[in-house]
Parts: sequence; structure tokens; C-alpha cells
Amino acid sequence: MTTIDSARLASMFGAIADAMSADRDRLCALDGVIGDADHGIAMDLGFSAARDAVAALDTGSTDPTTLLNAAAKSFLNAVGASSGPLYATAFMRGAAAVKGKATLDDADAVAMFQAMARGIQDRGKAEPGEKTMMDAWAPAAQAAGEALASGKGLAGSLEAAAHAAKAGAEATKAMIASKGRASRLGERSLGHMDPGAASAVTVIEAMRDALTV
Amino acid sequence: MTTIDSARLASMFGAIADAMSADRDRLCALDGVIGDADHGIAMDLGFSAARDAVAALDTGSTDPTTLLNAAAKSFLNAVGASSGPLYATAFMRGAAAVKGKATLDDADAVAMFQAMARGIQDRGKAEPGEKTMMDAWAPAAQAAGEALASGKGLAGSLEAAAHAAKAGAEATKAMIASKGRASRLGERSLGHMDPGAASAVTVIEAMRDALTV
Amino acid sequence: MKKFMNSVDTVLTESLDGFIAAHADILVLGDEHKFVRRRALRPGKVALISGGGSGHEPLHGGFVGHGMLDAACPGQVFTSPTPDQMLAAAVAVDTGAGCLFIVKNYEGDVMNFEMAAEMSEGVQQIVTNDDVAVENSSYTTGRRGVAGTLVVEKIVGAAAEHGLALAPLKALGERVNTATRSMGVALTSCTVPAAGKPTFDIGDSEMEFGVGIHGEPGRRRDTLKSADAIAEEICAAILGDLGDRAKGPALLFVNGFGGTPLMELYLMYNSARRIFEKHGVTVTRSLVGSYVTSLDMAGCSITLTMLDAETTAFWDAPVHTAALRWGM
Amino acid sequence: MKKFMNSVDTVLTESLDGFIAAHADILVLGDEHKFVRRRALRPGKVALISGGGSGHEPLHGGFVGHGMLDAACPGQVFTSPTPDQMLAAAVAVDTGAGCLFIVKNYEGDVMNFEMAAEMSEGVQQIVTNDDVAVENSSYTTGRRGVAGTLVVEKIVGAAAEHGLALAPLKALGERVNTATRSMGVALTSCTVPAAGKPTFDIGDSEMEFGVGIHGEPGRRRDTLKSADAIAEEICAAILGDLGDRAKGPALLFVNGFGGTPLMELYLMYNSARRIFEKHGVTVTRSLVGSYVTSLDMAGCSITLTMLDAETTAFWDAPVHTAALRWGM
Ligand SMILES: Nc1ncnc2c1ncn2[C@@H]1O[C@H](COP(=O)(O)OP(=O)(O)O)[C@@H](O)[C@H]1O
Ligand SMILES: Nc1ncnc2c1ncn2[C@@H]1O[C@H](COP(=O)(O)OP(=O)(O)O)[C@@H](O)[C@H]1O
Ligand SMILES: [Mg+2]
Ligand SMILES: [Mg+2]
Ligand SMILES: [Mg+2]
Ligand SMILES: [Mg+2]
Repeated sequence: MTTIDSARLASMFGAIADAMSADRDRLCALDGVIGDADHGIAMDLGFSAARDAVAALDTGSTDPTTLLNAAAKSFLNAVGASSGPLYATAFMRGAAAVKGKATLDDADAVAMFQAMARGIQDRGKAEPGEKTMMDAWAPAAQAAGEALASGKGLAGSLEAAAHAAKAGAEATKAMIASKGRASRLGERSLGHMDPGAASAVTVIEAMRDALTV
Repeated sequence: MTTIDSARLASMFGAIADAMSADRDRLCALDGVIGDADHGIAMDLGFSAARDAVAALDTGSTDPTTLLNAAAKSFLNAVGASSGPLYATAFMRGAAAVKGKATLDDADAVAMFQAMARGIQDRGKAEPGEKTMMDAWAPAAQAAGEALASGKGLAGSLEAAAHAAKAGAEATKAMIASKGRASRLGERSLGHMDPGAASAVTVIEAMRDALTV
Repeated sequence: MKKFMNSVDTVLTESLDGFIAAHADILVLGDEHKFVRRRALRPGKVALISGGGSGHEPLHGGFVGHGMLDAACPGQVFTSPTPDQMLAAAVAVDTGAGCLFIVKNYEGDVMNFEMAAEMSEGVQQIVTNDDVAVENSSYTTGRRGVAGTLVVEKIVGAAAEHGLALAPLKALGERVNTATRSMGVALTSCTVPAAGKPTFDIGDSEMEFGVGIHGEPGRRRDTLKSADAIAEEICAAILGDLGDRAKGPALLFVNGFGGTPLMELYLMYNSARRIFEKHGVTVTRSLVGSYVTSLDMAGCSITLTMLDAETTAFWDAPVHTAALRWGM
Repeated sequence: MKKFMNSVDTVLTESLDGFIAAHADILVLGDEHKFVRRRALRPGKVALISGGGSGHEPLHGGFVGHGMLDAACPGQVFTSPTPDQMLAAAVAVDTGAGCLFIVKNYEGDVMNFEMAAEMSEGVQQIVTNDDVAVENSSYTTGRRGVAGTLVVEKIVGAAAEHGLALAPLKALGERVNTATRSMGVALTSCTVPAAGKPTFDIGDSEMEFGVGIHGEPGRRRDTLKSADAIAEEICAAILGDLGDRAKGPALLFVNGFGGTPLMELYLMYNSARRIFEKHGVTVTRSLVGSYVTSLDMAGCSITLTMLDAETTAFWDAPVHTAALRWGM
């Protein structure tokens, strides 16, 4: 059983930010095919801002909720793309899910993770199958919940989430977008992976690695 | 001794117009090098308009002065290039030079021709050597006058004029323009024949042919 | 990429600095280039705020001033402004009667404005979606907001100046949006400074029919047609979509995308006007120029707004902004 | 060639028809498209007439109206209008106080206007020649008239509206012309419809420095520089030419050539303004936009007009034309 404190969450943002700058060009290229080619920039900018914002906090005296809200706000104001409000809402909902806790146990962490997925859904109103990041986040959240219920612990749960996200992202190739910029392409969006689903995999893998080492 | 009446002048405009439409592309190409590539269009338009205007007159009841003024006006209003006012002024001065005559004898015709050259000079204020149509018209006018004075008659005079015009046009290649659009090119105008001088040769040759058959 | 600039990173801020310096009589720049606002506010008037990605100049900053917007938030090129910009603008220009955000229908913009609206009180929004190039029915994201946004901003701006309250202003804006249809065509691509190369490739004799104002694909790629043929198809799409409403007085707005000169825009206006009038539309108001642009893209859009007495009066009402000015 | 048009032969007349239809509240078209004139004339006012080749829109037709021109004669693209156009315009708008022709310094234009002036009574002319790119001294044809012509037309137009007689108007126009300097730079060529291909070839990273408004060659071909470097050289040429006069209040006008968007023009304005102010010029009036264009050419020019109290007041005076409008 892992115990996650604010310092661990801060280092998680550092890990996601690193992963995003490494993934930036691939994400821009994916977005270039069915969107406006800026998704890598947006994610890189957003998570760098979130990392810097939480790094500036005294993690000793900051609870997870406050930290996650600070990350949400800085992400939001750094990014003008769709991913800004989507991830900002994700972290705000994650923050709300762990309200009052000083540290997170496995169940808290999975609850936070599932709240993030719900936040994205509330903000973007996309259902799975519409070729968005929800196609990675929804199965990931569900897989994490099922794994935890079957006693797999946080590491196993996030591993299951990452696995489901990857499959979900892969599945977007066969979808016609009906949300987001790509929805204006109609059938022309077929055959290409959704950039937001692709970056979700990167985010989730980085969370898995950072929260379960 | 030829006697030129209004009908003959009208056919002269027809001949110049024909020569201009044949020469149009070459003149545009020359103007394209050191000007704005429209000189052939301007000369073609102008002389077609002049031909049509004088063709609409009853040459039996129209004196040369009236006919030349009509040509001037129609040329002027058909062409928006520099050549419009230059040739319009030429024909207006030619008209003034034969005022009161019903028909032109050799001396009248040469006087008309020389008045045309003066008209161009008055309007454009170019001196020979400035790389303009004056470099054809000025030596042509002078040669015509000298040839007439030495008893050569109209045919010989216009032949001398055409010859001088041709040499003058050729000489513009070695000049740096200081009048007209090409003057902004400075030394870059060197090596190219001035389009207005080139067309002047065509005009003068057509006049020679039309007035001396 | 051939642009007048010093560096990709400072294109936006340098351009805004120039914009504000040139119009310092009517405009003030917010801290950190977050927004552009009117120098003189009118207490008790509903504050109108718009914003969106930059690269569409003069939209929206050029429409800030008496009779139109109170503030505009410029995002990075073709990128939504962020909620902190919108909130800062709202704080700066709300004089107590509330704020109305005017937002073009792009998910990024809509979600960012929505978050700003959730974070502040007394804020309403209008989402414009006048582009008929992309069908509403097939895709749930809905139509894009394009040049018709100017018309909404002008009419709602005049009504706000006239003293309308927040709720009726929002209703008016939605009414104008519903009476407005647009469609565009591109002859060349735009080039986003940060990308450094054209957004899309297009052949020497091709056009992108139904293009979006960010160079998004439209209905189809086609060979370049005559102005009349292009106008015919755009007008048919607009008329077909308006259906029975396409009768009587209207504003015809021919908008250039940035790289197309006025001579061609007036020619398109001439074609479009004839077509609309043949179909029973009476063009009573006109606007021709490059007002809702896509950087340096060559092309144009045609917008038709059906007018009534009220909206005509608001269109005519005095306006004093950097890009639209009359009556004062 | 990618243009919105139906046929090369009708580009001009169709565009003029659209222009007049869009501005029928203030403008009337002369017979055979010979000129564009104000709908309402003011008896006893000196009539101001300009004109020149088309392709520079909104110049000159867009400046016809209260407070500016009475008529404009559009020639074919980049070709002078003909004297019959000018005479017809003069007959239509001369209400007895005489006519002042405002002519850009191109031999074709100058000679055609001169012939029109000789054929009518009470006509004077001002020849504008604000372009410092081409040296006056070396070539007797003299400098070209470019974007500064707008400034002369605005100030003289206001003065005519104010009631000045022909002789003082001509003197004022010459004074404004003498206080005005411009220089331009092109990033791409324009394409004349009748030619169907670009006027000049230019490399992907080249600019034509000192270009004319018909795409004429400038001082030199150079590699594309930063906005600051370009502004630095243009401003230096203008300041150098103005010499001691370049102190105190001035109008800074950054003009687009047709294919360059506002965002870049404001950025250039920002660069230019800083440079001029460093040299003791105080920018008290500004104009930024595509007003004196070269068809679809990408590029811009910078114009500086030194102002005094009188010319400032005339610049500020109400104007109501298709392209410039304020104060009414
Ligand atoms: N309504 C939505 N719900 C969930 N995800 C969305 C929605 N709209 C867009 N997205 C996601 O956002 C991604 C694009 O993000 P980004 O490029 O940052 O934004 P933008 O489209 O504004 O440039 C898409 O690939 C998609 O996964
Ligand atoms: N001031 C002048 N005097 C005499 N000829 C001139 C003058 N200016 C121009 N030209 C002649 O006009 C010719 C160009 O004519 P054209 O192309 O019809 O006019 P534009 O230069 O207005 O397009 C030049 O080649 C030159 O011979
Ligand atoms: Mg994107
Ligand atoms: Mg984006
Ligand atoms: Mg020429
Ligand atoms: Mg010409």
C-alpha cells in the first residue's frame, strides 16, 4: 500500500511535464493531421506550467486538494486550446475527490484518477466513441476501478488504466470524430489516431510511473 | 509631287493601326524590360481608335486639320499611358501646321511631320539622348526637313526620316533613361531599346508607305 | 514564411503594442497584454467582451470602442485566450450591469469562456455559429463562428450602448446570430508564424470551398471557378439554409481573409448582391473589406444577415472603434 | 493567377459596379464608368478630383465623399485615366469655384491630367511625389507619388470643405506634399489581371527594397530582414531626406500593399514609431491599414507627414468616404 503525499504529487507533475516535452512533436504531428497541429505545444506548455506552479508551493504545508487546484489553474491559464479547460477541470475534480485528506491511500488515488476522467467528460461532454481523449480516459478510469475492486492495489490499477488507455487510443483510429476540431472533417478523420487520446496515454503512463515507484 | 487629301490621311491611320497590331507583342516585350509591358497595347488601342474615328468622318467634307484633331482626340481618350498625350499632342500640332489647307503638298506634309515631332517634345519635354521616342522622332524630323530642302520630295524625305528614326531607336540601347518610367531604373536601363523609340520607327515607316505610294 | 516580424515569440505582443499606440485615444492595454479595453467606460452599461485566437485582425480588438465591445482578449495565433484573460477583462470593464461574452463556436474558445463564466458572477455568453459550410446536423460540435460574429458584435454593441440589460442583450445577440449565415472560400493557405509554413497545400488552380477562418478544410477542394460561379454556390448555400427567412431587408457583408485586395472583394460583392436580390433579398446595408481575416490567406467569405427595423437601427448606430467607425 | 474575377476585360467595371452599389448612399458612378463622384455636391466649394490607374484601392474612389475628394477617375489597372474621364468628372462636380486635380507623379498621369487641364478653364493641379526610394536628383522624372497622396487628399479635402479658394488650396497641397515622405518594401509581386502572371520574380527569402506601388523595382533586392531592420532603414531614408524638418508633431501612416495583414502592419507601426520618436519626431496622428495598394502585393510602406496646427486640424476634420470616415 502506497501513501501519496503532496510532494509525490508535485513530482508526478514533474514527470508528466517531462513526458510531454518528449512527446511534443509526435502530438503536434498527430494534431496536424486532423486538427490544428498545436496539441503537443498545448500539453507541453500546460504541464510545464503545472509543474512550475506546484514546485513553487511548500508541499509540507499544502494538502493535495490545494496542490491539484493550483495545477489546474496554472494549466488553464497557460493553454488556450481545448485541452486547457479539459485538463484543468480534470485536476479540479481530482482535487475535490480528495478534499480534506493530507495523504492519499490507494483508494483515494484511484478515486482522484476516476474523478479526473469524469471532469473531462463533464467539461467536454464527449461520450466514448466520439474520437477524443475520452476514448482513452473513460476505459482507463473504468479499468482502474475494476482492478482496485479486484484487489490489485494502486500499481496494478494504474497499470490496468494505462493498458486500457492505450487500447482506447488505438481504437480512435477507426472512429469518425464528432467532437472537437476533427469533427468538421467528417469521414476524413478516419484512419488517424486522436491526438488527445494519444497524449492521455502519455499522461496516464507518467502518472502510473510517478505514483507507484 | 504627291497631293494628300483627307481620304489619304484616313488611310494612313489605317496603315499605322495595322502596323501597330502586328508590332504589338514586340513592343509589349520591349516595355516589359524597362517599363510596364503595356506599350504595344497602348499603341494598338490608340491607333485603332484613331483609325475608327477618322473612318467615321466624311473625308469629302472634312479638312486635314479636322481629321488630325479627331485622330488626336480619339487616340488620347483610348490610351491611358504616356503615349496617349504624346501622340495626341503630335497630331494636334500636325493639325495646326496644316490649318486652312484642303490638301497637302510635299512641303505641307513635311511641315505636318515636323510639327508632330515638336508636339511630342513640347508635351514630354524630353531632349534627344534621354532614351525616349524623341530619340527617333527628333532625328527623323530633322532628316525629313533636310531631305526636302535638298529637293528629295515627300517620298525621299519620309524615307530619310524612317532611316534616321531607325538609327535613333537603335542608339537608345546605349542610353540611360532620364525620362519616362525607365528613368527610375538608372543604369539598369542600359542595353535595351526604348519601346517608344521602337514604335516610333513603326509609325514613321507606316506613314512613309501610306503617304508615298 | 514571409512576414514582417522580429521573432515568432513576440509577433503578438509587438503587434498589440503598435495597435494600442496607434489608437491610444480610444484604447488601453491590460497588464501582460491580457486584453484591450475602451479607455472610457460607461457606468451602468452591460460590458461586452469578446476574444479568440489572434490572426483574425481587426477582429476582435479592432471592434473595441463606443458602440461595440468594451474589451477583447487576444489569444495566441489561432488559439483561444485563457480564462484569466477573460476574468481580468471582466474585472476591468464590468461597471455593475454584468458582462456578456461573445464567443465564436470553437470548442477551445467555448470551453475557456465557459470556465471564465463559471468563475465569475453575472456573466452570460452568446456563441456565434454562422458558417454554413459545415453542416450542423452531422457533427455535434456544430457550426463554426466566422465573419458573422462582427455583425453580432456591432448590433449587440449598439444595443448595450442604448441601455439594454443583460438578458435582452443575450436574446438579441442570439436573434442576430440566427439571422446570419456565412461561407468562405480560400485561394491560398495562411501561414501561422509559429508553424513557419503554409497550413495546407493548394494547387495553382485550386480553391478550398467552405474553408474555415483558421484554414480548416471546407466542403471540398475544387478547381478555381469564376467569381459568379463561386458567388452562386455560396449564395445558394446561404439561401438554402435560411429557407423562408431569406426575404426582405438584409445586410450583405463581403469579407476578405487578409491576402485579397478590395478590388476583388467589391467584384464579389457585385456578383453576390445580384444573386441575393434575384432571390427576393433586398440589400439595405453593406460592408466590404477585410474584417475577419485568417492571417495572410487569400480568399473571402460572404455573410448575409436578415435585418428588421430594430437591428437596422442598431447597425446604423454610431460606432467608434479602430476598424469600424461611423456616426461619430 | 488566382483572383476572384469573371473575365480580365470586366474586372474593373464589375468591381466599380460593386463599389458604387455598396456605397450608393454617398457615391454616384459617371457614364461609361468614367468617374466616381459624390452624390451631394456643395455649391461654391472648389472641386477636388483625383485619379490614376486602378489596382490601388481604396485609393482614389474610396476617398470620394464629404471632407475629401469630389470625384475620382479610375484608369485601367496601373494605367492613367484619360483626359475625357477627367473632363467629364470636372464638368460633373465643378460648381463654379474651379477644380483642383491631385495627381501622383507618373509621366502618364501627369501628361494626361495636364492635357485635361489645358482643355478646361479654372483647373489647377498638385503633383504628389513623396517616395524617397528613388532619388530626385539623379533622374529628371523625379520621385513617384505613393501613399502620401492619401494625406494630401485628406488635408486638402478638409480645407476645400472649409471654404479655401483654388490658389490657397494648391499651395496647401504642395506644402503637405513637401512635408511628406514615404518608402515601401515588397515581399511578393503583384499580378496584373491582364498580364496573368506576377510582375516580377522574387525569391522565397528576398524582399524588394524601395518598391513602387506598381511593383516597379526599388533601391535594391535584398534578403528579408527583421521588421526592426526594415523599419530602421526606411525611417532613416525618410529622416535623412526630411533633414532638419524631422522634429515635432507628425502623422505616421503605415500602409499595406494588399496582401499583408493588419497584424504585421501594426507590428511595423510599432517598430517605426519607436525609431521616429527616438529621433525627435512626436507621432501625434496615426493611420494603419491597406489604403494605397498594389493589387495583391505583400508588403508595406511607411509614410511620415510633418504636421502643424493647421494641417492637424484638417486631418482631424470630419470625413465621410467609403474608406476613411470619422467625425460624422
Ligand atoms: N469536447 C471534447 N471532449 C473531450 N476531448 C476533446 C473535446 N474536444 C477536443 N477534445 C480533445 O482535444 C484534443 C485537441 O486538443 P488541442 O489540440 O490541445 O486543442 P485544440 O483543438 O483547441 O487545438 C482532441 O484531439 C481531443 O482529444
Ligand atoms: N517625357 C517623355 N517624352 C517623350 N517620350 C516619353 C516620355 N515619357 C515616356 N516616353 C515614351 O513613352 C514610352 C512608354 O510608353 P507607354 O508604355 O505607352 O507609356 P507608360 O510608360 O505610361 O506605360 C517610353 O518608351 C518613351 O519612349
Ligand atoms: Mg489542436
Ligand atoms: Mg488549437
Ligand atoms: Mg508602358
Ligand atoms: Mg503604362
